[in-house]
Amino acid sequence: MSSISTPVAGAHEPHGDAAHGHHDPNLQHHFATKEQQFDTSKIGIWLFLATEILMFGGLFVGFAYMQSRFPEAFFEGHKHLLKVAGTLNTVVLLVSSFTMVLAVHYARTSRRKKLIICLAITMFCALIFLGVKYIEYTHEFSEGLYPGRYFSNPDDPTGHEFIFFSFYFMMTGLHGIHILAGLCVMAWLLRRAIRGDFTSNYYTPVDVVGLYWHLVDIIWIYLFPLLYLIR
Amino acid sequence: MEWLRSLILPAQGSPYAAQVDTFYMFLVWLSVFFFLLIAGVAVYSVIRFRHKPGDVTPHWTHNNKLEFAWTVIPLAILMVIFVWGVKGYMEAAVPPGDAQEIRVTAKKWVWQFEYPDGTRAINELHVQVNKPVKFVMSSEDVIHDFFVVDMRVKHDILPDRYTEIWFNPTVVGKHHFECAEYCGRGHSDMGGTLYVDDDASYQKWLETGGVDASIPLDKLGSMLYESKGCSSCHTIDGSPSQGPSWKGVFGHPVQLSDGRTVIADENYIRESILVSGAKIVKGYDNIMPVFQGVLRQREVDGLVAYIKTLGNK
Amino acid sequence: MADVISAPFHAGTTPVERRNYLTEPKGLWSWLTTVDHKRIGIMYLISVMAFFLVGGIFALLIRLSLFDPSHVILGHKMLDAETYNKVFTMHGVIMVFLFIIPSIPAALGNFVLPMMLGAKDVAFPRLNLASFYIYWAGAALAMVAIVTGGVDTGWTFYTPYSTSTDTSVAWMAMGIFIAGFSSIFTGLNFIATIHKLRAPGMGWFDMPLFCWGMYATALMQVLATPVLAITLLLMTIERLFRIGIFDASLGGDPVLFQHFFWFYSHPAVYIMIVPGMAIVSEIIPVFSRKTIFGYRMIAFSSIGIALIGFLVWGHHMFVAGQSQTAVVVFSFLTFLVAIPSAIKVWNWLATMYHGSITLETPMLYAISFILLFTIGGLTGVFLGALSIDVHLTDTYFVVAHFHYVMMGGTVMGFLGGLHYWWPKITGRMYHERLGQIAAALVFIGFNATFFPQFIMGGQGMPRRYYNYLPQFQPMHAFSTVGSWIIGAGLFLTLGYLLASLRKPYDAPDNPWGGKTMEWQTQSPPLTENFEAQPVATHGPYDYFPVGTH
Amino acid sequence: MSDHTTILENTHAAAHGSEGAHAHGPKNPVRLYTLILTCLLILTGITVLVAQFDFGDWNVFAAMLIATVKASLVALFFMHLLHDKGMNAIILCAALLFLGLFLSFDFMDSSTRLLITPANSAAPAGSDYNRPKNLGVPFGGAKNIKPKKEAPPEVPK
Repeated sequence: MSSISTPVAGAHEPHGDAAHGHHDPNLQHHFATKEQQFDTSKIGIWLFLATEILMFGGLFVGFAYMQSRFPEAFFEGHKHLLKVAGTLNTVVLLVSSFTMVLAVHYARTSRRKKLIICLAITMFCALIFLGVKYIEYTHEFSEGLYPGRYFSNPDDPTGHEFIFFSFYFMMTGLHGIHILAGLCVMAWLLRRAIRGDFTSNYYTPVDVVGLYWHLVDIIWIYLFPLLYLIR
Repeated sequence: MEWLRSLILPAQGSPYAAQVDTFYMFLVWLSVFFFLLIAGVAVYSVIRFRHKPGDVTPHWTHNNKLEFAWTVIPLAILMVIFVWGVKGYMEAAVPPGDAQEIRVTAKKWVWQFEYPDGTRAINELHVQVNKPVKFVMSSEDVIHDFFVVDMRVKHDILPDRYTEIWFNPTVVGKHHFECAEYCGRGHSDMGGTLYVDDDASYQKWLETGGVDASIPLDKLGSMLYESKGCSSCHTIDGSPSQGPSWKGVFGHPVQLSDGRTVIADENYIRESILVSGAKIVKGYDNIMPVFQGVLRQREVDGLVAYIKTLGNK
Repeated sequence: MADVISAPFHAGTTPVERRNYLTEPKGLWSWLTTVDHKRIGIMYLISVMAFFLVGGIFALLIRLSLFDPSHVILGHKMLDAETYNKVFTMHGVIMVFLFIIPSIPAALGNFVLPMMLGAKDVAFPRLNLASFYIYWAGAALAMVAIVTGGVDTGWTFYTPYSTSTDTSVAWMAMGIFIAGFSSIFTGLNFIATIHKLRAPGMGWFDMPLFCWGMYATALMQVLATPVLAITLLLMTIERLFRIGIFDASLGGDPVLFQHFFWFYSHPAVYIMIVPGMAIVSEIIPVFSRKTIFGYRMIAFSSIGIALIGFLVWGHHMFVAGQSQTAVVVFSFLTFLVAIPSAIKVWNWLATMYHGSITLETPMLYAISFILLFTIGGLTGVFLGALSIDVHLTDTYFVVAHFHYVMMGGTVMGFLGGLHYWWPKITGRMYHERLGQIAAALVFIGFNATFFPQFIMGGQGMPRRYYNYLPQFQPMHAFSTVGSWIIGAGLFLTLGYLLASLRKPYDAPDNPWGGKTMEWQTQSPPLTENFEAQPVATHGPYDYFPVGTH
Repeated sequence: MSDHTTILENTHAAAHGSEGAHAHGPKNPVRLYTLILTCLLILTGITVLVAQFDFGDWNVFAAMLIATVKASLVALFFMHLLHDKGMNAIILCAALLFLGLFLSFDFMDSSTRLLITPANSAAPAGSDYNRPKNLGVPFGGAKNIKPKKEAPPEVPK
């Protein structure tokens, strides 16, 4: 007789901790299988990336809106930027994305040493990126190109260059914070990688951080032409 | 159904207001119908199908025809409402070519109106009956909103941009207008009176400013204190506000922001009203509007006389 | 259990003292560091109730001050204009961001959603706990803003007022900015949980409708809240640095701020109301003892609201200086979003029809929801119709409309859900008769408070007015008296709910005869929810005797 | 009862394999990733090159097109979307869709606004958007917020 209350899975193989979870420290108690846990983490990080896209998206919308109002000011403003530095940083970030995806690959294939090397290179690239950014900011500050009310450029022919620089600092600043956050998380990954935590059996953190890092790269892929190149 | 309309809606000041009201009342009755339908079914079910021991309820999971009906019928009704609404909105949005233009400038928390002949008025608006009138509006600080209740029109007033509304006043008499976009401390006091005048009194108002010459000067001043917006920044009981209080000012020394001290005599008061920025009292910002060209000679005299009475107390 | 539907209170097993999530592990520290979704839900519940109380006190103050245009009550001057502006701002901010948005998803949803799915926990338990602390970090900053002088912008933070007023706007904006991330993380967690942690045998269309509502809500939380974050950030930076995006005098556009703000805040009103609908979709079939009618339509309408709800934000800006083209397009889309809400109401009614209805407190709140939400929805049609909206926008009509939806809808749903799941959460039954009396008081008081505001709004009483024309005095006074009745009902509720906690466990496992999985475990549940992994063998609303269909 | 339990949408009863078991990646990923990196670097070069020429209105379009190609390469290969579960791609597309709606509705508004000017005030000179540079200033006194570097307000009449 079918009971109205839901029966427990008496006839079934017990799932989760009873079967093997107790013995696997990497399987959390509320998941039945590693694959379920892995897929859940992937959905989680992709949802997080969606929120990142919409948050940066707000800045992009604001940028587009103000650019359409003051195209000359944005054009004049972008001339002050160091194009070489921007291009260099683009290359650096693309390379770091490449080493990151290799790190994921080596984690998945349990090659610890190569994983460590790739993570280290990625972090090194992130540091270069921040260093170049520092040089750029110093250059802009030395010309009085501060955001908002602190902007001073007596030669501004348009009167609205300060809006371009406000967006420049907000967008690259928020992006820079993301690079910094990525750097911190990768330091944590590196520590765990050295400890030997990641194998083909468990490499979720590497994969998840990798996805985050690629999104940060994608955002720069758009920032670079918008800020440095657009005429 | 006029009794219900007059109960829940304000007076109608224009043909457009009557159109809006017809639409409004249609929606009221439509809502009453649907509310009674829904509440009726709910109450009927609660009474008729109250739980009894041994009840067996039917296993109805869905009915596509029913779902279709109660999706499509409301949608059709809503589309009618949408089109009706757009029609009215378009009418209100496009002023007729012959509309007289009045410039509206809003500022915390006063209204200023400027007529084509250069006449200016504060918090008091005179229009000619049966002559469409268009308002081109802008703000000097934050967002305000010009809301003329009896005309059923309203539009936000933005800084550094013009917006417009229009109406065709057909009912002679007094109407109310107010600010409908939150703008700070004085928001709820930012209202005024719209006078719809017949042709003769409109012309007379343009010439005289509508001031009755028989009113004594100090009485006139106390009326202007309220009607011209002085009261939103100046108190008459000595308490500080946006501007200095008027109590006990007249005949006494006033310290200015540039360090000088002057005696508040007739000339000082007069200058402070007409060219407000000339001498700023210490501790206050230069935020007062210039009233040169806004107030008539007798009105300035009235205000000076009124301040004089407050100073002597 | 018998096939014949049994009356409530007699279903289920006799409760005994047994181990449960409330008592083990013990100690405050074990609560503060818990990753158990039930405990986090309870901590959220206590927090949102506290803010409900604070926001409610602000509301009573507003109403008291408006009792008479002189603002003098019994010889005491109530609020002055500046304080009044701060009080209504803080009422709005606290109610919206710290009470309503987390109320159903983060408090009740956290508690029951995993159990309804037959899961042991949400997908990311530690993120869940983090979201709770982020919520409190945001709330703490909001408190700092209140202590350092309050905020007087209204909860909408319209520029340039918010960028020029000298109140604590930056603190408040940062508080909401941070609290927004707690909302994002809750939504993220729920989506992942619903996707991956359903019990074996539970397909998408075997889920309880509450889960569909939570899913739709979570979609909006994840996709809209980041834009609120960037909006408040931009507004704060504009305030501090004058970057020129929203400030007209610098070349910016205040209307753009409103686009940014409402891109979040319109979906946000659905973030608030869809969970209320989700609870009603649970309560109605249980207390009608009848299969839900139109399961798929209700489920799809939740998703439909979530998607179309993103496209209608411009209807908050019909007179704000948008182009006429945008106004007409937004008006059209607004009428489309009315349809899914209507579909839900019809299906609830069809579920009640030919049911076997009892009127316990949760059902009273659910019926209140249907009636009040219907009024809220129908008056929404007024506001969607362009020429009428021009007259009604920024008046008390709007105030009444959104209180009918937010309080008449969401808060009724919240209170209904709170009573519905109270036995499961605490293991105790509350005093049923007092519950019914309180529900009646809240219903009567609510209508007394807000119905007059429709009439005042139609007559041209603008919102956010400290002083008002004498002609509105009787209706304002009536409204104020209504607010006292609501207050009485809610304090009564607080009283008997707290009193029930003093009793030993007396709630049966399934007091209402619900068919969803949270009722198939003990009250209060075990830390791991179920003794063993449950399997879904029937739909969530199968109220038919087995074998008769 | 058992007929329901066969509908296992979830992975509860699926193979309890390792995480790597389900990854259907390319045969030789390192070579593929190197190829993608090369493409990305070449595209970066192209975008810098293209920016040297003026295509008028097509400047933004060209730059954004190249950026989108680059972003797609990163998403499809570096972020594994090509071989991943469809759900993750749906999440990404949803985010982009709503961002696109946000952008397009804002521009629908700003691009269709009518320019309103008072009859007694000159049309705003040299403004490329719907914002008059001077407002006639009927009120005197200090303005709280002065427009930046703009002509002094001109008093009508």
